[in-house]
Amino acid sequence: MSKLRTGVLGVFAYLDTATDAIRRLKHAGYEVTVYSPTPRHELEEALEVPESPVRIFTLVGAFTGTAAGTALATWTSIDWPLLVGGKEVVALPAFSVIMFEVTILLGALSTVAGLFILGRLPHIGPPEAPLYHPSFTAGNFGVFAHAPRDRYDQVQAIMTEAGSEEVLLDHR
Amino acid sequence: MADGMKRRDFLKVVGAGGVGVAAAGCSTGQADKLIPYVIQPEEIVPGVPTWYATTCRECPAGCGLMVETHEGRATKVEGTPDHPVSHGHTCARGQASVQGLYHPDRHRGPSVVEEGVGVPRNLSWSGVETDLARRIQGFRQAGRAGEIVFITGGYTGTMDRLARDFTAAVGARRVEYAPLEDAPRDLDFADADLLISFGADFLETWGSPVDYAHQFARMHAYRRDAGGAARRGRFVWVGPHRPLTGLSADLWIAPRPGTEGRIAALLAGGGGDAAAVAQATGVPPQKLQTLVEWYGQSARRVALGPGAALSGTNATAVRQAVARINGAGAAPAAGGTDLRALRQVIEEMRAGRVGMVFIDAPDPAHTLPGGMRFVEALKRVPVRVSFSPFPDETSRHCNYLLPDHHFLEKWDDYEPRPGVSALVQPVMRPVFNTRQVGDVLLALARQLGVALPGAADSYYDYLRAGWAGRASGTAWREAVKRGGVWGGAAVAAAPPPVQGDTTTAATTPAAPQPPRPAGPVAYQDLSFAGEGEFHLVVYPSYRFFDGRTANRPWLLELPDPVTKVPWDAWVEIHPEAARRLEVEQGDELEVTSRHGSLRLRAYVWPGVRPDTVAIQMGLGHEGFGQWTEGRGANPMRLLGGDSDAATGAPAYFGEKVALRRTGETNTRWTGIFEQGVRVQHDRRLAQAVSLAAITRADAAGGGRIPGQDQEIEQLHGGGGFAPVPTHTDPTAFPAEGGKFGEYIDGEVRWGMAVDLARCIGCAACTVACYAENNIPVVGPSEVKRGRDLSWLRIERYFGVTREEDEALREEATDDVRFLPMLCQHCSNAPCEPVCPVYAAYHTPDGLNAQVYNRCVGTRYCANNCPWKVRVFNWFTYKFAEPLNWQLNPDVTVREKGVMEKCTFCVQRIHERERGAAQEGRLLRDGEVVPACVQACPTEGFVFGNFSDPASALSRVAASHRGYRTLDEINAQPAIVYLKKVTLHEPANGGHGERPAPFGGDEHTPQGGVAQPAQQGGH
Amino acid sequence: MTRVHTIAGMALLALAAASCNQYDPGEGPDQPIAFYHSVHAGTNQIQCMYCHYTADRSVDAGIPSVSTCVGCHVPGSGAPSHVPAQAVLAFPTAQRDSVWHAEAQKLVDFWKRGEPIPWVRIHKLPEHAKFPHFVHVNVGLQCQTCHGPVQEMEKVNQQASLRMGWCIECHRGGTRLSAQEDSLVKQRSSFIRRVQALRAAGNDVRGVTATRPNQRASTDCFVCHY
Amino acid sequence: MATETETPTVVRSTFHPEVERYEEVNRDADRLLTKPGRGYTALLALTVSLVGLMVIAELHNIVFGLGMSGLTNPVGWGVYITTFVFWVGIGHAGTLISAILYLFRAPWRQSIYRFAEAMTVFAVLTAALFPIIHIGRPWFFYWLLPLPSQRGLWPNFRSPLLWDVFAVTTYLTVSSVFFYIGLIPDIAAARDSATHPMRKKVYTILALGWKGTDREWRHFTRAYLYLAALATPLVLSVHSVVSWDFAVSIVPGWHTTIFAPYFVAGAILSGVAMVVTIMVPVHRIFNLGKYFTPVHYDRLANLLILTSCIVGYAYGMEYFMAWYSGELYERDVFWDRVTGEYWWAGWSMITFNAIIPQFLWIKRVRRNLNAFFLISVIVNIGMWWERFVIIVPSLAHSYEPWKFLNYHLTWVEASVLLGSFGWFFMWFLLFLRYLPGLSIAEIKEVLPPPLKHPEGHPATVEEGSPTPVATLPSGYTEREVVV
Repeated sequence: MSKLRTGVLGVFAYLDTATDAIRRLKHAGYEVTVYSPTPRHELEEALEVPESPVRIFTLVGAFTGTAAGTALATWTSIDWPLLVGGKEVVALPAFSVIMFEVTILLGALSTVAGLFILGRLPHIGPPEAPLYHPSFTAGNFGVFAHAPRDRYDQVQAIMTEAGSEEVLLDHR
Repeated sequence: MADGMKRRDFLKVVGAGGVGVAAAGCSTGQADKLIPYVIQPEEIVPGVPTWYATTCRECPAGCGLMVETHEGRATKVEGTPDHPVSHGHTCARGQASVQGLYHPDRHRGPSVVEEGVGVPRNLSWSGVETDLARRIQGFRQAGRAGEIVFITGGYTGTMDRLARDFTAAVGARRVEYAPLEDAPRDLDFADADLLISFGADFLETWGSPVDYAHQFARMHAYRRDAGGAARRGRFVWVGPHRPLTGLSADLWIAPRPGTEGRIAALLAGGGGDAAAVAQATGVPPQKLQTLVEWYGQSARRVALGPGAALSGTNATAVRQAVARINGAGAAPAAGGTDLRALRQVIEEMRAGRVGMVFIDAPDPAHTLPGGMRFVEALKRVPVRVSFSPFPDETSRHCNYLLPDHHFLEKWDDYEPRPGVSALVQPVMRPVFNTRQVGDVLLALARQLGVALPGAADSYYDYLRAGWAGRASGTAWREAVKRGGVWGGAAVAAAPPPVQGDTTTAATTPAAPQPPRPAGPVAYQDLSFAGEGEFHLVVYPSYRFFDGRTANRPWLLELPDPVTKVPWDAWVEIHPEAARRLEVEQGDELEVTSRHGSLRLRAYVWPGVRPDTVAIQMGLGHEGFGQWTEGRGANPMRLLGGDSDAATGAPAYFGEKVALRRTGETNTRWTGIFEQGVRVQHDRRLAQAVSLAAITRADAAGGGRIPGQDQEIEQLHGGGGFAPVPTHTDPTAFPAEGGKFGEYIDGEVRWGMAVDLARCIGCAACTVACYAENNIPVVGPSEVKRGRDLSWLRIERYFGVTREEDEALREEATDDVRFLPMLCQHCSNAPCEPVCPVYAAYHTPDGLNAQVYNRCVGTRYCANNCPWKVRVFNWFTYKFAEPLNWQLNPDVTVREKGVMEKCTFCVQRIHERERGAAQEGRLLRDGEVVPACVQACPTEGFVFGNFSDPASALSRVAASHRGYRTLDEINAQPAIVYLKKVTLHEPANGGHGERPAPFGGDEHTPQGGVAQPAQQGGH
Repeated sequence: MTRVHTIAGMALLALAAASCNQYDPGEGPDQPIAFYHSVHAGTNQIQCMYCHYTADRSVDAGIPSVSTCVGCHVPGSGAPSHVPAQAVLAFPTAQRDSVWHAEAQKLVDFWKRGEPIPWVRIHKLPEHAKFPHFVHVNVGLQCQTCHGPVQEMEKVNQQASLRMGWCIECHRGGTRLSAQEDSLVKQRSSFIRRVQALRAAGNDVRGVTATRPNQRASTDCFVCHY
Repeated sequence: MATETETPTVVRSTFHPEVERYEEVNRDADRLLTKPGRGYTALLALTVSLVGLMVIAELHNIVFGLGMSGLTNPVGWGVYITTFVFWVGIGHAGTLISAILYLFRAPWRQSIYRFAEAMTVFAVLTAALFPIIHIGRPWFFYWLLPLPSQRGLWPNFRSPLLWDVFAVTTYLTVSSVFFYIGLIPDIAAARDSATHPMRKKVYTILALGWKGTDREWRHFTRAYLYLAALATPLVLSVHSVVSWDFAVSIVPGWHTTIFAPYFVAGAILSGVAMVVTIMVPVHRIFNLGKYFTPVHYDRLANLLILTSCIVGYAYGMEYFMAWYSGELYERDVFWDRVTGEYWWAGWSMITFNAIIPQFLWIKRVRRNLNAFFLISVIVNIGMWWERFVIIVPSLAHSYEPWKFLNYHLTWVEASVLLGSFGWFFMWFLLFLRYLPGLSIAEIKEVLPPPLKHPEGHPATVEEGSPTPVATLPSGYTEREVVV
């Protein structure tokens, strides 16, 4: 389900006030989007987010890599068999290096893919939350409550109560 | 390989276009054209080589040659099979003769240098001939025909007749100058038990080197006769220093210079007072004792000599003594060059009493002793005609340059020895606008209107007429096919051998040992002149002879077989003397005699007496072309031109010289560069075994190809370390886990056996390899960087184990091991798996392949090759036009950035395989002959198929002498070496500290065998 | 940065794929004489080997010498008494103005001048690839299999790519040959014969049969590159 | 130790006590990106000209052939491969600090890892040049890649060189990715503070629209963790593979089982040394004392001492085995290393790498930036010589005595060597100027969060478990911080 595209943004100078606001808002049944200059567990706890599924991408990618590496080395060796140094044509000890490297390569690339897909990067089209403030990459925390216009007053009240420095309303 | 591509088409152009196009110097602009013949010569099939028989004239030996020609261009020479002189083999000089043919320095055509002008003016041949004829006529009308002198080389047969008749008819005088050509070429010592050489370097230049090397191998190499008994003749070298031939000797007797004859006299006199002789000659008594013992034990003994190095003013005396040993009573007939006659002519020239001189002799200005001051005399002669094909010291001072054909371009005949009339036939059209001397003389005679017996329009007709008695019609055609007539009827028909061809009465094998004339031999020592403290030995060069072949790039790049110094000359000096003079290897020395002085770098080694220095002839040219300019110095400058009192033969021995250190020392870029090392650093590369030990081992029977029945542990698949069943001999191929695609059982497994007991280190194989495989010459500075591209090198180790200093002890020269080192074509080749692009891999028939066009040049294979036989193309090397005409069209020319190495001459393998396939049969054993195997005069190589147990290779390799180099690293080489066989217990034969391949027999002490190795020096 | 890499990788792959694409024979070059193979090999049914006389004996197929040409075009040119200077075109006296007549006249002029004809080269392998014609001819392959229907060509062009892949394809038995060629090759190919011989001798030759069951000739690198 | 007890209101980080607020980090990071001085331009010009020199030299190699180098038979590898191994080694420290220390949650990594990681990427970028430079026919380099072609030919996967190709390309890719991912939030920060329109545009694109939302952070942190987890074995494998280029061969002096760990330790030694070599000037010029604290230098010193000891042990073990095995060829080679033509290189390698770093045990030395800098430079030189000594004398003195022949470098090789440094520092200087050198977001992780009520959270009491407000950066236990 997609979040409401309207709402109220509260700018917080302190972590504890921000977490406080989050709790209150969730308690009041609002969905929130939180901006923070650095990842904080307090926020995650307040938001009660589940574990990120990026690891699935990593796992799948890595195993694909192993398979691909093995297949490449083995098939090419058999396709045109050439004897070198009296070694086996399918020389697994030698191929293990290739397998390993391709494992890491695909594992890493698919992890990044996972990040981009799940994290909605790069951001194209309408933002998740319509309001943003540059200070969020510096020192401030932002809490955006997704709310219909008629509930702005209540939300604003919660924000101020929680100790927001500044509250911005989304009027468009 | 862009160059390559161009070249092949270029060959097509030249080939198909006929040499007419070629001589014009075809530009690569025509590369994309196909130029057909105008008229198709029936004997030529484009793409298929045509072979012509001819006779080598690089030295007086006169070996029979088969010349391979591609589309009308000679590319390679090989020995004519069953030829009485070459036995199907060649020497390094012979192999390099094609480079003489295509030498870029050759005169392009006849030219005349006008007085005062200096620059030669090119003329037409008719023009030059008319001019000359006019001048000759002038002299004759003035009644001064006697002032015309014709200096000829060692003419024999037809040329000799023509020269004689011509000079007679014109009224001119003829002088013969043929240095180093008076040695006997018909000796037979193949079955001798004892061979004693008095400075006769018969493996290099003396007499008939290829024939003698062939005989020497049969006489000296370890072999088992019909009865299975081990046989091996002994060889004693007498002389003040050890050239290549001397290094093959089992015993080195180095008498005080000048007293060598006493040794001969002692033996000839049947022992005599050995003690006194030892006293007089300064030879350690026990050495002399050994010699006398051996002499007594030997049923058939042959003495050779004296060689040029020992020819002093008393040469005849020595020769007489030698003849006595051989059982000939009377003094042998004198002959060859009579320096006295020549000296007289030179005096007349100097006195201005010679008006005209024709010179067709080996560069007198360079090869005549400096004391004779030939050049300044020559300058006094108004008309100086040179026939030399090359610009050289002599032609430099001549004003008429009438370049002769190279012998591969001309018709001629030659008498290498009595009973052999060899034919020289042109194998291709002349490369340049040259004309052979015979034709010039005939033309002159025509123009002068003098009648010559049997005169003809061309020298060819003249020759044919002369041969009418011997061979005509089909017989002639047969003779041309064979390259001459010999044996049987031919001998009867052959004219008597020309004077000067045989100086020593040869003993034939059949003849029983004649009774030795009793009584001591009269002999007087040679007295040395000059006030230096060192006796000077000037000896002919294996590579350059007297200097006549010194401009061949292959021979210059080939390191000297003894000193391993390429591209340079040196003066050999004993370590003791060097220590005294505080000279180190490569320091510059000034050598001064009564007649001149020169500067050379010191080569410090124990193969020369402490009171003697040795200098090789051949280098120190002025005006012998781009590659010899300013290389080394010419030792002839130090000689005075004395001659043998009895025969007038040139005396090269008898001068004393003083040495002075100039202060120039050896650096990486100046001075001489000695390739390789002198000792094996404990590596077991060149191994030896004592005669007694190997005799016992062979008597015990058995024998197997090295590596069989050995189990080795190796990481096997994923399964960890497991004992791998016998993949350890060359026959076990392909290995387990490799049987994919074309790698199937029972395939051919190419391999080679190399008999160190036969290798004399002459490096004919190396030059043959250059010729066959288009190996470029990299030049002196690159060689010093170690970048020579030789696929096959001869390593020369003094038989001592570790420290380089040990090679400075005299006994080190008693056990010298020559080791031909080439790609070992290992089953488990270390070079292959490391190549990222499969440029190095193993073929189903067991070759270690290098695919040039796949190579990207990581050089990992070369790093990983324990034998270091892979060479890298650091640049794209140029073949100076027209030397590139010699390139073998069957072999790719490599470009920069590509690795290359020995291929076992795969192009020959494929050629034969295709031939066999066309006939619907398999290859016969011995059908494929790589270039090195073909060239080897001692037949030390055996090439063949290991997977056929009946093949000659399998049989030879299964010898008790068989071993493989660096076997401990389990690379499974396909080259099996057979140990050198020494009389004494080898100083480090099987390298005691390691187990010998067959139970270490060879280390059991020997009784009753003399052990020169243990005996001190002087 | 990842993008750069993936893009570069794709580009390389595309490049490689491009190298596998079809070969376009294109137009053949103009020759010094407009020699019509269609007339000689086609209409007049002259065997290829009459002119390319060494194709079954040599690595090179051979280019006919001028004497071969005039042998037909100039009467008596073979006779020893013949003087090239007086060479005249043999036939036909009719249609002196026809184009090919003029071309044939060029030939006679070459003959008179005693010059070779500088034919433009069409089929050319790099020097590091050795191709023995005679082996392929004697094994039963038709010239047309590689050179195309020359007997129908007025201007010859290079029909086959002569790329390594093209050679390998046929050696591995991938290329379709005419039934007759195929049977001949099966009997004559030294490779097939050798494998059969070895199998007969009781050797393990499964390597070949398993990897390329209908392989015709060796694909060992060293057979062509040395 | 729990600092909040003394001063509950002003909370300070154990690692960056002088940094009080989040915004400070942004300001300092932006300071690096501001207009550079003359010195910078001069340095950049110098590096670029060195690159030019390299190009000229390499053209000689391509046009005339590798003969322009001093290489020969038997010494087929020389300065080029030496420098290749050297740069690959340099790269390792970056990944060690950014990935391995991340997994170990070593909080002192935050402020330096960006420099280290940039160093990694550029070092590998430099190293990647050399396989191409050193081969005889560089224009065919693509034959080493497994690309389909009409020939139907593939590379030989049994060749260590091919392992190398895979290892290095993988390493380059992964470390670049890792580098960029870590940069995204900081580029966003730079974007938000950028004033120059051009910069703003570029950063906007590079930041991929990063806003620091909870969703982004949530996936980002995990992805970063897994990348680190993948990069860790990779970094250890890469230099092992490089070492196998030698160990898998049979050349005496190369064919050794200890090579993999030995090379990895050497790589980290040289890499950490290079980090210090770079840190100290940056520290001085931009005066980053707040971020590069003595703690950091101590930790780096520890790493240097440790790896230097490992390397020293490896040296000793090599010689011991050469003697103890009684293997003739092995003995000769190692004897040649310390007595042969390159004896001085052999000895300098032992001194510079195994002995000199031991001075870092002394506090006064490692706390003295100049001394530390000097030592790090010496170690770098020593490590270059180590690779040279391993490669050249072994080849010059292997099985075949006839081919005992040494190698002498030429101006072409020297130029390429210099050029490689130019190339590396050129990239690094550009990085300093255009990308955030301090990892803004991650430094904040080790800073105390801004709190209104440090002592507690009245509002959340009834919400069940109250969040303990710590001075400690989230994710770290107390013990770790105090270390």
